[in-house]
Amino acid sequence: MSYFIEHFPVLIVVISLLSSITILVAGWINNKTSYFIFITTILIQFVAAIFILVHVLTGSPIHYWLGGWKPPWGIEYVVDALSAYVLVILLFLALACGIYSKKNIEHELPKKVVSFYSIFQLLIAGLCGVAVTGDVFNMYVFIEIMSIAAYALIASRGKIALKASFTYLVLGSVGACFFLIGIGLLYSVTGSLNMHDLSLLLPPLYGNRVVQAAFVFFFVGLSIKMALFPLHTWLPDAHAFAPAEISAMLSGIIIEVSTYAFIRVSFSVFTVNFLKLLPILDILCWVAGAAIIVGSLLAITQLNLKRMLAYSSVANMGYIMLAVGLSTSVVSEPWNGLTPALMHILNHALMKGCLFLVAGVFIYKADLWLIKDFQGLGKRMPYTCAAFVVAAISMIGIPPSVGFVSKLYIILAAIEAKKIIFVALLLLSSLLNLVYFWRVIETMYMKKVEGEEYSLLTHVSKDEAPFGMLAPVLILASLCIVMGFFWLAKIPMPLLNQVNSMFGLNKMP
Amino acid sequence: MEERKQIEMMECLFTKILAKYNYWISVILMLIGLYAIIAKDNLIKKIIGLNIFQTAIFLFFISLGAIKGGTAPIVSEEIVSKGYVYVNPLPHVLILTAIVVAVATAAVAFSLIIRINEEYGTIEESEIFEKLKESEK
Amino acid sequence: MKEDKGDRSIVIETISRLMLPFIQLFSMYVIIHATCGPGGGFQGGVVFGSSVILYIITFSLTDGRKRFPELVNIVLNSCGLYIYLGIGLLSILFSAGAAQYLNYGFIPFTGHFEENRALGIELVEIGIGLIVMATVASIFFNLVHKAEPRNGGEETD
Amino acid sequence: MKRLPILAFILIGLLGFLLIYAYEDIPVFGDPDAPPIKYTKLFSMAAQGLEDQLNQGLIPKELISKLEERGFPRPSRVESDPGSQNEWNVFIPKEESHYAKEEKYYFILKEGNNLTVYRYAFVVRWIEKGFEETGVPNMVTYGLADYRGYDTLGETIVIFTAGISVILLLRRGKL
Repeated sequence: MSYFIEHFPVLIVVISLLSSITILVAGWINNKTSYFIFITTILIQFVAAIFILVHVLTGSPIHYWLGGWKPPWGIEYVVDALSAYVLVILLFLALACGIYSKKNIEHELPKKVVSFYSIFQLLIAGLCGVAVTGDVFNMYVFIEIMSIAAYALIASRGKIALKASFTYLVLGSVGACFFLIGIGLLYSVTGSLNMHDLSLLLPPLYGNRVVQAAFVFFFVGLSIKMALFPLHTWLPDAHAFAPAEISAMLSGIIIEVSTYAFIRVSFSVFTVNFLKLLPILDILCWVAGAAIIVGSLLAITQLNLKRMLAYSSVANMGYIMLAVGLSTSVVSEPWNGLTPALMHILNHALMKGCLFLVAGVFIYKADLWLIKDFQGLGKRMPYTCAAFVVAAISMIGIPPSVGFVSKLYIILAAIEAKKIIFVALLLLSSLLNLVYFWRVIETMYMKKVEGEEYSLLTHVSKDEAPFGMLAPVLILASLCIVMGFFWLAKIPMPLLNQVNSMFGLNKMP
Repeated sequence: MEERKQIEMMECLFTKILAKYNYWISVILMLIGLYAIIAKDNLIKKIIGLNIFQTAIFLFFISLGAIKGGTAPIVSEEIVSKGYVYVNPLPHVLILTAIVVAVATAAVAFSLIIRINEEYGTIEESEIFEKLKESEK
Repeated sequence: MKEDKGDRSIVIETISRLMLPFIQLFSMYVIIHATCGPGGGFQGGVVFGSSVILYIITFSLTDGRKRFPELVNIVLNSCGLYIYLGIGLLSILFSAGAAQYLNYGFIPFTGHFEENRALGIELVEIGIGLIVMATVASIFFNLVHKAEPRNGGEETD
Repeated sequence: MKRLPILAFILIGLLGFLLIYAYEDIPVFGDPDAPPIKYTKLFSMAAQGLEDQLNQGLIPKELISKLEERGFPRPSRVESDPGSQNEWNVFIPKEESHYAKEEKYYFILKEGNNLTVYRYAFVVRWIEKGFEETGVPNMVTYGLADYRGYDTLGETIVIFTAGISVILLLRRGKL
């Protein structure tokens, strides 16, 4: 069995592609089949991803030579602890969104079910491809697959989403082009495209202007994709007006996978030594700090729930990038190196996935977009609102939720790196989080329904979401608490320590 | 002394600037493309700008593979016996992929523009913003 | 894209009728000849797609749909992708997991390893060609479909 | 609307500055020895004594330790270049299933009293051996469909995605 697991990374991507074309063909004959093919494929992929994770944790990283060519001459797949971790997260959230999407898509896009699921599957293929690849140009190709699928899925609702998707398309393409220029510059001085090979060839060239410019291009290109603060302008509209499960995927996975790509490029290709030569990580910290504050402040001003959550995503990308920026100067366990950043990638996927799915339930049941219309929802949809409250608590950072743990670790890391100002920033942003989430919770539970008698309010008829939509929401919400205990018990830490030692972040500086 | 400096400067001009003329042309094209993407109001002109930008990158890549006096990379004994060299085939391979990506992006963008035109009745960005503001009020 | 008979120009129609078979033959040549000369699946596919576009421009969208129906489109598309993905999987299957994905040499087309590779490359190029010709035609059909004035009722296709 | 061109000019200035900054160090256009086409320089070391070992076909220990310190694969054999005296090709084991067991990987050149170690660009194998290994004369085709076949799979998926995206966005009928 372990002999065959070597093939799993590539089979995950290939199964996804096969299924997307099969969905199209089977959907042409009978469009009821498409959903079942879709969900079965994700299930298989998820199981395979768990096998890969176990294999990588117990054995060694998987090196897979596509076409049988040794790496500098051909393309290589490298699945190490980091890739396997990202792979499991993304397939888990995709599974949750897939289960959720059955009712929602039948409601929102009844005529386009087949092509929707086909593109959704391609999106997952692209995300998996980015996670497992060990070749820079192959990463570009898969980033493009994922982005094109995302443009189409965002626009599928029509109206404002069209404009949002167009803005995302233009900015995202420019970002991908920058990534391509970066690849070209690196290729021009090393003559190689393989990540491991590049990391070996680059050290004597760190002073070369081409290499420095290549890093800037990679950084700018990927920060457009991951919506880092000054380049986040595409994000709020795209997140707000996409279908709910796509919003959850966008916020929970797509920008996270772009962050993974950035971590991969900066730590695997350029390595820590290059990052220490120039003040890159300091700049990153400040940009991230600005993202946290601006994102939180703009979230407060929003009236639309999904837009508010979208701006909160901008702030959360700031958290992750702040943790990445602090990573080289922190050595004491358990908040050393990339641990807080990777932790927050998982936590943000869980929390934001849950929140966006809940927002989607409100839209599905009653077409409620604005926060001020949420009066009485606490009694009308008790389980959904409870899930919202749990995830919101987690976002604010109240123990023992996941948000608390990752914020705690980032704060401890900032204290160790002697950057006290970021501690203040994080605490301030927690306060701002409290402000904007409290507004929603207050409206849901405490405001009276206008224009109705008080007596009517006491027994508002229960109007809960269908089970297919409720189940993923509740699972994600409960994981927000359960994972908090897992983190506090340090159960996933060996995995993250493996990542840190792989990037050489465990050693004393 | 003065003459030697002048000769050095001329050499520098030739080796560093003129010898890289392909790269400078690609820079100019990239800047034109980026300007069109940001400053043009018409959505289709933005996409044309994007295409110019992408094409400039393709030019840059192909320039990386060029060899003075190289021939097309198709193996034939005649070429080897005459002492020619092949140009680098790798950028060609990469750029074929990148061209397809550019075409795909353009196709999605044009279909989006068609939908936008149906929805708002215009493809000028400023007018779309005005309509969006009106609908919010 | 002319619907009226009166708008048609005999010169254009005749010339494109004459040219279309040659364009399509040329596209086949480019795809098949990819291994020994300039060309390849993508280029040939685009040439074929442009021949479909030429047909639509000279005649009309409905005529084009009759010649190149949606079903053919999907069949070509899926055939192309199945060929490409399937060849990769076959190399794993025939070697019982010893060879990697897309290692064409292990597919026993012939007894010779390098010839297997050459045949694998050829088949992959054909697969790419099929996908690209179907997709280019499909993109054009869909883009034009909306631009045509709808005179009551949706087109059936 | 008047503010947009100013923003555009600022961004163009930044991009132009960055590109000009980078292109100062880029290899000259059309150079046949540039890293993408021929080889990349790794390091240079003193030549004394090593030259004879290389000529006898032995790999000096200093070279192996220096390569392994940098993380490069261990060489297996050295061969002097047939064309010239002061050039050597160093081979590494390849571990591929069917082809020749070794492949030339490093290139050593004697310049004065120093040995300079280069690494061949991976295109060199494509150009020199591709025809034997794949049986196809067109380099771009075998590069596209064989050595980097997986990129091409990605490419077809991209265009396929675009096709379905257009169907999703514009179609009203079935699907």
